[in-house]
Amino acid sequence: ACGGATSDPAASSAPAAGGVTLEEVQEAGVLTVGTEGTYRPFSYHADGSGELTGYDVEVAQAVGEKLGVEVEFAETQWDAMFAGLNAGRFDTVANQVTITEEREAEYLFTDPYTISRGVVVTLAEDTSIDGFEDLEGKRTAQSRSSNWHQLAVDSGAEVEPVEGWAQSVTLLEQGRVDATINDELTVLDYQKTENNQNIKIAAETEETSEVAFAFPKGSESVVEAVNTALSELSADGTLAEISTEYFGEDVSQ
Amino acid sequence: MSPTDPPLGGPAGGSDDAAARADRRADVPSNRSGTPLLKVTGLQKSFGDHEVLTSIDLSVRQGEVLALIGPSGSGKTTALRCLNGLEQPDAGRVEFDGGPVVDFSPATPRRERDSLRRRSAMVFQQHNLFPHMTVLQNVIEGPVQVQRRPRKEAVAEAVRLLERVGLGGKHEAYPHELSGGQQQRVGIVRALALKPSLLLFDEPTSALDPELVGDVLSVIKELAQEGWTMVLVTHELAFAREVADEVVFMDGGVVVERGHPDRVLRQPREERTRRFVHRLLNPF
Amino acid sequence: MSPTDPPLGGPAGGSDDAAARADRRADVPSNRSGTPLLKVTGLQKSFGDHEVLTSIDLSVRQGEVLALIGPSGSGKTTALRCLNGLEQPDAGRVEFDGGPVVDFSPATPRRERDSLRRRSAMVFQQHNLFPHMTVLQNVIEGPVQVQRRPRKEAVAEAVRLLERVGLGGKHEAYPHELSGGQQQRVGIVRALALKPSLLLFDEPTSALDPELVGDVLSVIKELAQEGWTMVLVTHELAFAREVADEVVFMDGGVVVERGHPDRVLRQPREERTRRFVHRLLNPF
Amino acid sequence: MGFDWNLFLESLGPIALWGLRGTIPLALASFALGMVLAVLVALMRISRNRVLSGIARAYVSAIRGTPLLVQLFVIFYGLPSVGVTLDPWPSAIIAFSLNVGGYAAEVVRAAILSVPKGQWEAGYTIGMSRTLTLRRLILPQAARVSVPPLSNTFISLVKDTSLASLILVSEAFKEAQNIAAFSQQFMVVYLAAALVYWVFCTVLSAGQNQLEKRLDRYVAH
Amino acid sequence: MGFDWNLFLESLGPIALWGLRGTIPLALASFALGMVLAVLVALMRISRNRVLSGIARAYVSAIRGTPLLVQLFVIFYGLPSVGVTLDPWPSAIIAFSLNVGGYAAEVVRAAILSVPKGQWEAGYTIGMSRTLTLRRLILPQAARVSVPPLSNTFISLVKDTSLASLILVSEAFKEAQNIAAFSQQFMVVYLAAALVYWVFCTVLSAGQNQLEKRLDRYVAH
Ligand SMILES: Nc1ncnc2c1ncn2[C@@H]1O[C@H](COP(=O)(O)OP(=O)(O)OP(=O)(O)O)[C@@H](O)[C@H]1O
Ligand SMILES: Nc1ncnc2c1ncn2[C@@H]1O[C@H](COP(=O)(O)OP(=O)(O)OP(=O)(O)O)[C@@H](O)[C@H]1O
Ligand SMILES: [Mg+2]
Ligand SMILES: [Mg+2]
Repeated sequence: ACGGATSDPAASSAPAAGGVTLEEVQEAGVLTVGTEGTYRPFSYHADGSGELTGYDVEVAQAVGEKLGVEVEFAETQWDAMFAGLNAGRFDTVANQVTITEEREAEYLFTDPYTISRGVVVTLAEDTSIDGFEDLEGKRTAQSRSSNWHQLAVDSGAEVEPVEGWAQSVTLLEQGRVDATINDELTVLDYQKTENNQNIKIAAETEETSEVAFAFPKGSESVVEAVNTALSELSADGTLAEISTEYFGEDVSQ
Repeated sequence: MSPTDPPLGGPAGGSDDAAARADRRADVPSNRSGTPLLKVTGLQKSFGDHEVLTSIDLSVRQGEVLALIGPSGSGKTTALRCLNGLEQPDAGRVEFDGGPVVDFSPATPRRERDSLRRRSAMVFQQHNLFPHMTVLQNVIEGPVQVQRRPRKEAVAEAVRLLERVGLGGKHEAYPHELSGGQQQRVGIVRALALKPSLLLFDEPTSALDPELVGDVLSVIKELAQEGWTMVLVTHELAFAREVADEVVFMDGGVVVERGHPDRVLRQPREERTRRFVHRLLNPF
Repeated sequence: MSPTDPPLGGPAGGSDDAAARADRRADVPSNRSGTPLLKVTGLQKSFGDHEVLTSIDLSVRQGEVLALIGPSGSGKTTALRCLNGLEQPDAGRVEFDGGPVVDFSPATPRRERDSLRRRSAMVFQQHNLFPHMTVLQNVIEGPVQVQRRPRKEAVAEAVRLLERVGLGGKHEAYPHELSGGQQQRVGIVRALALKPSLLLFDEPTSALDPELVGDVLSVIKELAQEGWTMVLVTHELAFAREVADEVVFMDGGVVVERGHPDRVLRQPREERTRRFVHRLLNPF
Repeated sequence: MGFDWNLFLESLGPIALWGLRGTIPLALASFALGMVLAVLVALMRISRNRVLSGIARAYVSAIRGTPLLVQLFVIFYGLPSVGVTLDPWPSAIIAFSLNVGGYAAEVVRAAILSVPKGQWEAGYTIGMSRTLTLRRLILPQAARVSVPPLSNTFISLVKDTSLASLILVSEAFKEAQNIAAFSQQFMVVYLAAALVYWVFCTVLSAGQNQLEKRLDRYVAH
Repeated sequence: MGFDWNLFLESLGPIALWGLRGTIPLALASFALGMVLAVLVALMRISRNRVLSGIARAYVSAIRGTPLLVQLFVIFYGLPSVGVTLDPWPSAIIAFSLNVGGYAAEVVRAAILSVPKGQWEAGYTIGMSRTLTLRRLILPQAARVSVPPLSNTFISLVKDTSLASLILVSEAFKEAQNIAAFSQQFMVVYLAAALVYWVFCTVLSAGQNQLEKRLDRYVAH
């Protein structure tokens, strides 16, 4: 599931930050995608040790099919995600990357394939928080791999970094933090399987956030092709189908 | 201090029995007799299958010097270590006049064995000075830390003893800054500072440069003249003849021959003794 | 092998000059004369500020034994090490009959100094055997790895030499399994196996148990009788008197006195020599 | 895009600050406690008591055989499930001390065993007990031998403390990650972090040299 | 909620599998190469040539002074910007070898210096060159001394290889993280990972004991 990126001659000869062109991708017949593989339900291994799967993974595969190329995934940690893009280790990232102003300054984003909200999760009995403004001075646990980290900071919360959702919940339940902000989709998926009565969603963001594939600058032609593919997938109902499979509703628009 | 107190401090009883100590103090070199200070009977020791001491009897009277000689591996060091409780004999009896008295068996508790150390002090072949302490610290370590004597008194005593063996200027030196002979003299002073009844020497000069041997032998000779009781393992036959009151020749785990040094070293009765003495005196 | 070939293998010229070697071979012990095999003039060596050798002259003829004596620190070891290229003299000339000849100055290249090793072999006080090799491997290491002699031949030679010093059964033993005396004998055989013109001994018995000294001295005595040329640093004055053709007494970086052993050791002319000899013979 | 020198230089300050506030105190405290533990464990390991030496053995094996990350997690996330909930800093100090204790115990044990047997015997001969001999003679000598290998342990510890951020302790590496997460420039910021760590390690190594020199006063050169 | 024994047991297999496929080969290969490097660096460090010993010094300082994570990052994500793009496995092996090389060089250097000077002199005296003496006499003896400290380096390496997942190499710890992410039970899965690592380390330590015994044949007991 790894290492595909560098077997791509185009990628290995590409200078840093050069991005890839559509011809290069098509010539190689492979689109390499960076992802964590430990971010359920977006990018994870079936049954823990099986095939790589998840919403982002399946969307990327569907896009690849439209482009007529293989999709190879390179699994790494969030810290290495943008470094990997810069170094040409993979062509794009499919890991719930939220479009932000800062990121747009450095990278190209495709059209969004997920639209969701951030939610504040607290203990079920906690009544002190029912809006983002209540996070002022509270302790939150955030994985750096999302813009929820930034949102927590902006809300005046003290942010503790964690590896992922599971730890955030643990910290919350152990009373070591007061809240955690995450994607509502993550929370829904978690509640679907665990049905954890100890926690609740205490607030939602007003505005939605958009998640898209990130490419290095210089990859304009590929981004264009991916956008075309995404609109086709949206039109033929594929995206909705994948979304419903994971979330029971269409989160792609 | 009593007028009979000899220059190097003189031997003191380690026992608590003040009367017995006074007795021994009076027992000056010219008057070597009475009950032995140390009596060893039937000492036996094996390492695994290897029987090193079969049955050894020894006795030393107050103020006497006993020289232990014998071939390499004959068990001289082992015997000495048994007297100091560094080795646990399998059987045998070690008795000091005025105590302790230990009857050894495999069940003898370690405590009892260790009690032997109250009365004797050992000088090693490799001196085993404490490298991280100065000469003075080496000497006062036992008196201060173990015997709980006032530091001031211990220092005064140490200074006096070091002066006597010609190390007056070396208090603050570390052992590695001294020559082999000086190190060995510190080793002797460290033993003397404990004021033991009995001094044990295990080949105190055999690790020294030939020229430095003389220094250390002279110190030991003076100690003998001053009435210290000693057991001395040595290969220096000429020296043994000069200072010892009795020579014991050990081989194969037993005492082969014992007697006056002149007799044992010049007219040995036993063939084994004769061969050994001859080999040492005529090496090639 | 020539009929004059002595039992222990006999000295061989390390030089490539076959004629010169044949000459020296013929030069049996009874015929000690001619040009010196080794001639040292004006040897000088300081360590930092400390001048250890001021100016030393030495010479040894083929088949002769030179004994170097002197107080500790007088520079005997340093002088020997200069002959073997282990130390770089500051000045002076070391010449072997038939080469190499080295005129030392601080600029003398290391290569030239190292060339001295072609002709001599050294036996150390602490033997310095290779602990990770068996006795046999120790002995053949030089002949096989350095001199590139056929392994088979080197082994045969080593076996013969080990047999001669009484170590026939110890080929496969590791050094730590041997007694000190046996280790030192292996050290000697390791040197002999190189077939050097000159053997250098630095107090070869001073680290040994007194009883084991005899073994090693006997071997050296045999080597002397068989015509090996040797320079021997020793504190065993009686031994020096017996085997040496000449005794050199060094002190303070210079040769104080030299001559026939009986003369230097029994009727020394110099006060310093007299004091030294007296102290060694009467240590206490 | 070239190397962002600006970001690199701007990162140095905050990273170093959190090094001084987090990394260094955490490393020093854990090392001090870990050394106490290491000496105890080493003594247990060489003791004649089978139970004690067995416990020490198991401890060392467990510590050296498992990832430090897991050890941190067990103490911080695992212990609350048996009713022991510790704050981040105490958890971190306990975890790192236990870790150092396991590694350093082996070093200390080797150092104790390297003190010649004659020193024990000399101690006994002047009447010392085992404990007194150990305290006055053996440990001081073992200290000298163990400084260089322990400095390795310490330098590793300095870098390992970066894992503390996983149990909510702020230190230099977390600060680096925060800056990197914001700027997306992990490479540049990590290089800045490397420089800060390098300075810390170099300064601490200089301390080691000082210590060695001090202890060397009684050793032949 | 109780401890999920089922998950624990089910995790062992996949984690061990990726241990054998990733962790162990990576550790072994890196250690072997790292040792070659370490010997070279140690020799440079003790050489009389100032330039060589300076380079060796700087190398050791850089490796020990900076986090391994950064070293991995630089090689895998940094080098492409200067036109050198290596595959994950080669990158990992290079990074870990360089790392081991830095730490082990100090061990090897100490071991070489611990061989008595008399051994060098004995080599010279039988006519050996510096190189031959080193090869035939010094290094074999240094080997014995360095086994225990090197085993520490190796055991640390086994656990450090978990960082390789950062540069796309799959190994035991990444597998554990995968399982933990799916099951959301990181504590249970990490404990399983700890057990796997512990078994690996124990087996490898047994190898160390064997090696020590073999090398011990010429050492007094
Ligand atoms: N701790 C030990 N374990 C096993 N064997 C030992 C031990 N100590 C001594 N021995 C053996 O006991 C025998 C006697 O040793 P000891 O040291 O008493 O002899 P020695 O007469 O002092 O000899 P030397 O003159 O060489 O000092 C030797 O064979 C020795 O190997
Ligand atoms: N490498 C060295 N560096 C500094 N000083 C040295 C060195 N080697 C020897 N010396 C000094 O040179 C002097 C002569 O030493 P050397 O070993 O040659 O004497 P020696 O006559 O062999 O003495 P001994 O009988 O004790 O072996 C001594 O003072 C010694 O300390
Ligand atoms: Mg003995
Ligand atoms: Mg000398």
